[in-house]
Amino acid sequence: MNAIVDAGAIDPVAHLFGEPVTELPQDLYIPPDALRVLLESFEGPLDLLLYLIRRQNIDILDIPMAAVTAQYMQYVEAMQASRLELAAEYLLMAAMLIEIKSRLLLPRPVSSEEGDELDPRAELVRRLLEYEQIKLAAYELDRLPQAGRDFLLVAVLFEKEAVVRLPDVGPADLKSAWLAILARARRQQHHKVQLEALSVREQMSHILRLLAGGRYLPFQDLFDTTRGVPLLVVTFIAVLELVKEKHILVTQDEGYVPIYVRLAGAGTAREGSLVEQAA
Amino acid sequence: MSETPEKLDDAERAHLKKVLETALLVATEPLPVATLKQLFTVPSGAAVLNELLDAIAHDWNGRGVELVRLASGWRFRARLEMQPYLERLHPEKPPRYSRAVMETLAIIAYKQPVTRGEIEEIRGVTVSSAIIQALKEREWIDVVGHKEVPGRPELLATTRAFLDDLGLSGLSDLPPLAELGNLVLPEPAPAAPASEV
Amino acid sequence: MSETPEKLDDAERAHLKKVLETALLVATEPLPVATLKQLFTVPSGAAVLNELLDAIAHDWNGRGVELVRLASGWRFRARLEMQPYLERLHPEKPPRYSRAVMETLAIIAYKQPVTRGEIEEIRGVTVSSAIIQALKEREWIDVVGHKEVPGRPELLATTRAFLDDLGLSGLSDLPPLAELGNLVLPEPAPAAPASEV
Repeated sequence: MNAIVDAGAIDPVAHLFGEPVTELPQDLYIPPDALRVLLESFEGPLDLLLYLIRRQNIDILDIPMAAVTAQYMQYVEAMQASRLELAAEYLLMAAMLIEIKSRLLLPRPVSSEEGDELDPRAELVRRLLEYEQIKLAAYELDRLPQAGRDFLLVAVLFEKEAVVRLPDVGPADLKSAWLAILARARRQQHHKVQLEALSVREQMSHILRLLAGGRYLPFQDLFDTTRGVPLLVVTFIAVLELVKEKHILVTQDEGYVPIYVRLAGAGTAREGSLVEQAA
Repeated sequence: MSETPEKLDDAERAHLKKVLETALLVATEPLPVATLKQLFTVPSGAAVLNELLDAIAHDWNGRGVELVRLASGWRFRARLEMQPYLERLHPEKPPRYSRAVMETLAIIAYKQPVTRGEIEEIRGVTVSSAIIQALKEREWIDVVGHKEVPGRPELLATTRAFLDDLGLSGLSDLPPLAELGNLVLPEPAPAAPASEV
Repeated sequence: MSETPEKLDDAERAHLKKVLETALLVATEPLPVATLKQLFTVPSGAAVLNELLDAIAHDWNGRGVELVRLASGWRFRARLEMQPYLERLHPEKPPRYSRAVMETLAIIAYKQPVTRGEIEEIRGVTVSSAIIQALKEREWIDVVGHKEVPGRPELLATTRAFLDDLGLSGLSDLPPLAELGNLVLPEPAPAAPASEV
């Protein structure tokens, strides 16, 4: 009973498990060799007792205590000879059987208020029946198909790693990042973090992109006239800002000829690392 | 509940079934309808999905794999009759639990929640820690609380994984307990103080 | 090599295909033909099995799962197009950019066009090349020119893809800095000089 997993070997006694024991021969005699095997296969004193009762075709509700107790003791003695460590629980049952038997011999006490007589065997009968019920249930459970033992589960591959997930960023994340910078900047007073109109900065980047690659552009090409006056104003401010920061050069050869705009470094020593014109 | 199956045209049905089938084939555990709903951005009602799942299950009739509805959801599994073939690829015998384990499991399954002491009372023997441990490791039982008696023993119950692994959709699917018999006293007194199941 | 495909009748073919399909659906790794042979007590040649496997693969055309032949054997796997659906079932926690990346991105967004030196000046710590590289690879920033100062450093700005990915129609949709200015208190702890992605 200590083994979690059965070896799988099917010996005749294993057939006891869950099958009607009454099919076994009616005789009480069990050869000593068989007894050892038998004891190994019992799950405990209730199991053994149940076996004895069923084997002798005794009505469980009418157990002849003397006969059963005598037989039970025979088994316990045999067990003590071979597997003493198993015997304690069996001895307890033997004591219980003898107690029941002795109580049956005594005059019956009136035990309950209503005056009902309690048969000392009642509790034993209840336990035997309950155990037998569980024994059968265990057998039925074991017969149910089990995942892994009796059927396999489908396991189709899903290659999740095929796509690398990139972090999600939202405007709120930028905001909190900026707040962190600002908080640090306040602590380090020498940093002056200026607040400027964003749209000017956007146009500054836009203009630099238009001029990327060292192109000369007519001044008016910097302006998108389809998106309203505010954008024109912002673009103009952006041009002034870029000139001030020396990012671009604005040139006009003489009055009333087109004004051209180019990157400040363009036309001099330009490396090839300038980005290409992007749309 | 927002849609009726009739509303789906054939192409939509085919698409939903394809996605559902794929999700169930790659799933490593049973998927409840509530989870399957998340496959789609356009929400489908549970009734629609269940109808589609039944249809998928039907599509797999006669094949080596079946779609079954378990305690924790739907899952594909190989049919029992395929096992003899599949075992040839995996010859190592999967463990068969001993009677002691199965009786302990049966008591937990049918009498839950139950303490180890109560199991021992029914079985009439001490229940080894190894048995309880083995069942816990299999994730078939777990501790659902403690009984408010001295020692506060663990209250044991079976898990959804237990039902799933045995192909059951609920505890009510367990094989019914055999009749306990009429617990009348042997001879004269009819009222037994026996506890009923 | 003992049989040719012609020898199999329809029922035999169907049976072999059913067993093969089932074995492949429950397998957790690719199965080579040599292994699949073991499914059957009556030996089938590799040519027969490969032909049957090709037929099974063909049966799965148009479904969410495909049977593919890999170096180590045959295996079923979900088609790539199913990925968006399947990922909804297992929403992974999306990775997050480090604070260094986010601050760098914020500075580029709000102060563009800006050089790396200017970013460092605002953040008070060096900005690693890896951060700039990561943002460039994401195509959220690019170089819009070079500042005409010694070294001609790159001028960095955000891209249209950045606006699109953040759901903004323009930079003016960013939370306005003027309002943010009043929300912050100086940080108590000194800034960590971390500069990794």
